[in-house]
Amino acid sequence: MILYVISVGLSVTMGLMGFINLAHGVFAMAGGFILSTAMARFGLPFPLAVLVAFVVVSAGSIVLERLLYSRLYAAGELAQVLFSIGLILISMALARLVYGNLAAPVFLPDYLRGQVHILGRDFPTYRVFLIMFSALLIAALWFGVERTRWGAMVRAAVDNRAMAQSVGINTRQLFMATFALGSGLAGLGGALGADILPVQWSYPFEHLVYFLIVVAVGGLGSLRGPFVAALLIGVADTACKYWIPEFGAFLIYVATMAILLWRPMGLFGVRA
Amino acid sequence: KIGFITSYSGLNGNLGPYMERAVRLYIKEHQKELPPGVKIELITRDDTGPNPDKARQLAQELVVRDKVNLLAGVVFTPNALAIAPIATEAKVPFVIMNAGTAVITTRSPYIVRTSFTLWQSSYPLGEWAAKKFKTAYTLVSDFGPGHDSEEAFGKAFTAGGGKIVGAVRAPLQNPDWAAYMQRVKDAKPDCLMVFIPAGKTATAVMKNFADLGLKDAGIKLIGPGDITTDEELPNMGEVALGVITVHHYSAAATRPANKQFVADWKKEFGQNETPNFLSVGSWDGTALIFEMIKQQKGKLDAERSIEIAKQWRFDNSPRGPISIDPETRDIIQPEYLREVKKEGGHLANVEIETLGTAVKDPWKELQKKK
Amino acid sequence: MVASALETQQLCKSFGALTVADHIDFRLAPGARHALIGPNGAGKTTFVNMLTGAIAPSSGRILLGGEDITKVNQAARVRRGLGRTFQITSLFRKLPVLDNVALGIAERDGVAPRMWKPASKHKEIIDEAAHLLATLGLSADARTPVQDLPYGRQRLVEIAIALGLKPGVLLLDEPAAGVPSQDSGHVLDVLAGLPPDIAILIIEHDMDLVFRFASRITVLVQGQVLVEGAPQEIAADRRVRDVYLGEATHA
Amino acid sequence: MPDALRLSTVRAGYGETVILEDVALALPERGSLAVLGRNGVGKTTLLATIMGHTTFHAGAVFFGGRQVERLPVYERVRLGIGYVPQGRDIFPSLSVEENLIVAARPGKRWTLERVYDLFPRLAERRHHRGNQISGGEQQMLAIGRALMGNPALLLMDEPLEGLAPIIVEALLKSLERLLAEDELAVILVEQHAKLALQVTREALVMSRGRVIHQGASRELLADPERLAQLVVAQ
Amino acid sequence: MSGYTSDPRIRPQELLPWIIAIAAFFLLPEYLSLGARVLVYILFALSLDLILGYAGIITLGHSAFFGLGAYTAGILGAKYGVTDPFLQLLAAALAAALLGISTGAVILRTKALTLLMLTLAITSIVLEIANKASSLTGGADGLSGVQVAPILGLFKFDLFGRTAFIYCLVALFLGWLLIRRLLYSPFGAMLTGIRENTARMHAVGAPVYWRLVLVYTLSATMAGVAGALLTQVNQFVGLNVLGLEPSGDLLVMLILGGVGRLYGAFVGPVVYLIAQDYLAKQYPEYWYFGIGVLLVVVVLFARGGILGLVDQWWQALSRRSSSARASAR
Ligand SMILES: Nc1ncnc2c1ncn2[C@@H]1O[C@H](COP(=O)(O)OP(=O)(O)OP(=O)(O)O)[C@@H](O)[C@H]1O
Ligand SMILES: Nc1ncnc2c1ncn2[C@@H]1O[C@H](COP(=O)(O)OP(=O)(O)OP(=O)(O)O)[C@@H](O)[C@H]1O
Ligand SMILES: [Mg+2]
Ligand SMILES: [Mg+2]
Repeated sequence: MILYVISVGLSVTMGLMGFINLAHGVFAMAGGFILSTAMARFGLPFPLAVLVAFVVVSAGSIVLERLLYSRLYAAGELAQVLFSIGLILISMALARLVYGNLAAPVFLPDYLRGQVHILGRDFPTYRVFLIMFSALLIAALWFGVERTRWGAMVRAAVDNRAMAQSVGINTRQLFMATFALGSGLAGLGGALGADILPVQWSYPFEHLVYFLIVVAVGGLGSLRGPFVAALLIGVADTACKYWIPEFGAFLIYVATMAILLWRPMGLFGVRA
Repeated sequence: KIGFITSYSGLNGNLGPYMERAVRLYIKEHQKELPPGVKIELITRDDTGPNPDKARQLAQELVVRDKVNLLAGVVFTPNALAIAPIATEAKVPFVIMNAGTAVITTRSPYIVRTSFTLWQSSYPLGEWAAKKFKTAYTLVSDFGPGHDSEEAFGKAFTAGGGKIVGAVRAPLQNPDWAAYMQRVKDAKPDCLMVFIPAGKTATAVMKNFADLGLKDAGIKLIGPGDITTDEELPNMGEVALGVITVHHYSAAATRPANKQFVADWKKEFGQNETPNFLSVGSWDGTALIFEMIKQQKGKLDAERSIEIAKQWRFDNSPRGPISIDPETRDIIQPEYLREVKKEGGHLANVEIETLGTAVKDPWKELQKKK
Repeated sequence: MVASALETQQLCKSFGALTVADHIDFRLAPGARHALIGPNGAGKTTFVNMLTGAIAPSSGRILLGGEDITKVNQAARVRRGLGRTFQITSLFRKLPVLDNVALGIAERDGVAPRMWKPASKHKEIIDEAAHLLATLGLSADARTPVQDLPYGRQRLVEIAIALGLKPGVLLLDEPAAGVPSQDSGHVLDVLAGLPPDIAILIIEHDMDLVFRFASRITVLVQGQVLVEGAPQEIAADRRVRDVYLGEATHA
Repeated sequence: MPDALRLSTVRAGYGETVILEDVALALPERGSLAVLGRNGVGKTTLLATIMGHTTFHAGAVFFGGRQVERLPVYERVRLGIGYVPQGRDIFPSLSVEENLIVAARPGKRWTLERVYDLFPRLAERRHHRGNQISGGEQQMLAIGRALMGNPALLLMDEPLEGLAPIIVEALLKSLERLLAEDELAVILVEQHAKLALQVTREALVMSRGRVIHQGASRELLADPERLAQLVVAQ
Repeated sequence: MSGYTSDPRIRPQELLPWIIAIAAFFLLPEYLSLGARVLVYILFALSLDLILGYAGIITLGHSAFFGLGAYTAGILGAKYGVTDPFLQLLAAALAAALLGISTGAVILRTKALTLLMLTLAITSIVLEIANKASSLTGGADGLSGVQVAPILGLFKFDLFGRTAFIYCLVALFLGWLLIRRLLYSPFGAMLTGIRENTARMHAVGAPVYWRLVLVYTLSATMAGVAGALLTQVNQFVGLNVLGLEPSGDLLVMLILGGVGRLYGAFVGPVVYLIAQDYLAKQYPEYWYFGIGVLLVVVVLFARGGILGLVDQWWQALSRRSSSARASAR
């Protein structure tokens, strides 16, 4: 269920900017590792470490954007796919070199452990916290992107880059900032999720499918979409695993197919 | 010349190095015991995960081009199965150092296994659990070894008078365990038997187990040793305390042979590194290979080598005395009951009881009876 | 002979609350030279899109040669002889001009699904395409990729594709847009030279062209037919002047 | 009076391909220039070069006294150039109103209200997405969008295409008024030579990437034969 | 390439791959088993190029057909005693075609990311079925003991992979002939039309959707044959023939070689698989770093894949030589 925090970042880069960034998990992984390092090596408290993960990942992504990504905005989707797969492979090798084979250990502070009692059932505190946190995040982002001029400018730049410049938009700077935001969110998600989805060098590949599903089902170009999709898939998945565990593995794919056939643009998609 | 095939890349690429390191360590320490003039050349190959066609291609090349005298290694069952015909056709002994599905050794007369079968740990676990608990729930990954483990445990547990109140198979790639845990919690068994492939998924399971309050509800988490591999314990933290597993190897075992092994390992690869059951399988496998070489004075003949293997006993294994079953070419080894405890500030699988000193593969035993 | 080449009965379309086609009854006579004019956003393109099947009407019927084609899909309508050009040029940009036309001809002839004989050996298709290009003065560009042509010539390719389909009814959405006024005469000549049994419906804001070409004009305003009549009547109509032509009539 | 825009011996094109050869022109402040010529002679390329969308090979472009040919596109816009591209290039996923808002630059003359006044149709369609309006409405939006930047120089590439005669009339009228009242210079590329000549002071005819004639619009308007000769010349 | 203005005759350089393959057979006898693998992947990549490069259908689910073909051949050989290699191929082709037509008919109305996810979902579901139906497929342990009779009763699959190599080479050659023919035909031109401008294709009366289903099915059939070949060469089938990974690998190989060029499907797998094989032998734990760098470099410096780069060089070269000629005059 953590998937949506991570996927929100993806819906910024992929949905909003239209870059097929399969390497999104790389940024999430980086977030996780940074969190782990910050806590274990430098003894930072959890909230601060999460913040550090966000900041460092965005900063790092700016470098990557300038050096590599920015050359590929205009390239076709196939080139983007190939490029981001290449990036995944490189980052996996590097992560393995630096962090070794094992998952990075992450321990939550005590106030986030345990269960809370809601409506006569026990829910793990941390999950409840995550859901609330991401709902807030989405609300803030949604306001930022769909309700402000900034959001419209990003969408304009994606629709038609040359024309966006012709109305005075500095697309280069805009894309850089947006990309940094998207990646930073991925890093944030990776850090927050590290307890549930352990961060290891193979991370970017393992969860790729889930990210894609969430974004596709949610719909490109929409921020609410991935949130709702992640929640929906998360709940449906959990429910089905609970009631009919025999079909656990099929469910997510069958559900994806059903939703996409019903609404080919995704739940809230504006762009195909 | 040994052709060594294992998995270095892909989702389970972390497993290969545990095996290769053990082999290299053994060779390094025992090099001098070899007959004069004999040198071991280890040719390592990456099969990239459960990827039988790649494994087969590699084995073929090792045999045809590199002309290896022995094949060894292999994490995954399908890869071992795909290589088996090549071992047969090319008459090359094939020492399996991990892949644990019971049937493998029946697929080629040239296969010897020095690792384990899942039945070997899950069956005794079932027998033991039947004495302690009335009801059990099983949760396994939905693939071959998982099915083996579920079946072995179930057979032994019910034979011992226990009752399986529920069984569930989770997809191999499953990021979230909350739903399963809730299901288990609602079924209120005395214990939960879990088998999932070694690695970080196990950590996720542990955390979910604790987060959903199963531990507090008095459900005991048990399983074959894969769920609390020694290298993962630090990541699990407190939540793993008290988990009971049955396995043939624990890095925390106090046998002198093991202490030596672990110490050498740490010296060679760093203080934070611990060997695990893959390492031990490979270590002992290499010991077997050395035995073959020594007895034949460096000139390996396939049939002879297999004969030697069938007679092989090794009392000084880090896991205790082991031998090869001459009938099945499979390993006979002790199985231990372990509990996760804190030792010197670190979590460890502490052996609390030896369930059997020479456990044969129960599956093959059952097959024979039929 | 059937009474009308193309006909709509009570055709309606709305996008949400916005009604863009409001019970349109329209008849295109066989061999007609008919123009559809109206203010921006009156619903002309939408109307043509419904005729061709690119969008589905909310209600009403469309008849082609007397047969109801309301539910027939776009491609099948083309095969029944309904051709069109696009208001915004829609071509195979990277392909040579000849291929652009040949693809259409091959579809018409049913050659397109053939998988064995090389396309370039289908001489009948290529010859026909080349001939068509010659009549439009595009011969020299036959092997040039469309995207390298200036916009005006692209418009001609657009028309060439439509003609290659040998339609019985041809719908032209602003065919002369972007063509300089000096050259729009050429487009007009081409259209005038078409076989008289093809019924043509043209949408155009260039009144010179409309009044020279059309023998009948329909004025559409806010999804409704305001008037229909001969060019002189339309030019003289007060209401048409008010909503569309303005004072400086170019007729 | 300084020139609003001056080009001297400009060579530009797309990549290696050179389209414009030695183009020079000067446009005074509040001046207006019609650019005529057949299809493919480089009219669009000329405007695109002033905006900075082409590959610049040689020469210089001055705008309001500043040399701008090396500036990025958006900087030129911020200096006060507005652009109505051929083919409209509306942002399809933005609403009509958003299309206008993203282009807004500070300045007193043009606001949402004034654009809506000029094209009441756009106000009615303000919540439609860019790809949900008719061709003519898109054209109006493209013009409105350029005005929202409060430009000192407006480049218009066939802005009348697809507009109903009555709208054309209104637009030309307000253009004349703009030129008269506002501090605005205009370059107008148009296929309908007559209309273009009526509203502009100067005219320029291009052929194969070169300027082959430059003079007062009135003269050409008065001499249709010469006009036809120039424009057809290729 | 393809279309009404192109020359369908086989040019001399098009024979190059075959010359290289035959040379490899004699010069590199120790690498034939890798060679056979490469050939199988080329055939698989060709089938993908047909739909991706020519019809513009992007898919991450092509392994569904490959895998189905592989399992069909495998199950027939292991469980039903159908050991004739040609029969196995035929059955695999049929099964894949059937799956192609039935899934294609459902999903081909969608495009882009949606289509991508649908195809991915399909192969994942097929993978899950193969995993669950372990009595038939062997589940995660794989299907071993696949019997394949000698080809034409004469050529047995040997340990050195000679038979396998020639067998795959012949299959690939036939597949190539077929696809090449198809691409140069009006049908191929029509596919290009759909890729370039689908709306336009509708407007000239083409039943686009059915045409896509048709070409998808053809491609699926070919992928099925490739899968069956892999089974026959290995006499084993594992779950790794299904799911995201083989599809993704294939896509990478094809893009690496160059999409929509026919020969990109040759170059890509050769470069990718050989690079992988070589690097993995040198650096088993980190070889994918090298592959990653390769991909990034190709994207940055060779749009259109390796063949795209070759094209650019070729053009630059011929431009220079022609200008040299011009100045000499
Ligand atoms: N997809 C859509 N969703 C909502 N409204 C639409 C859509 N398409 C068109 N409209 C509206 O329908 C009206 C009619 O559009 P149409 O394109 O048919 O006009 P038109 O008569 O062709 O105008 P023009 O002469 O400017 O091309 C317009 O006001 C437009 O805003
Ligand atoms: N992006 C491009 N790349 C390469 N060449 C181009 C490009 N755009 C236009 N051209 C070429 O540049 C030349 C001039 O084109 P341009 O669009 O400037 O002409 P134009 O005078 O505006 O014509 P029109 O009246 O059709 O709009 C043409 O020959 C055209 O083929
Ligand atoms: Mg219109
Ligand atoms: Mg132009």
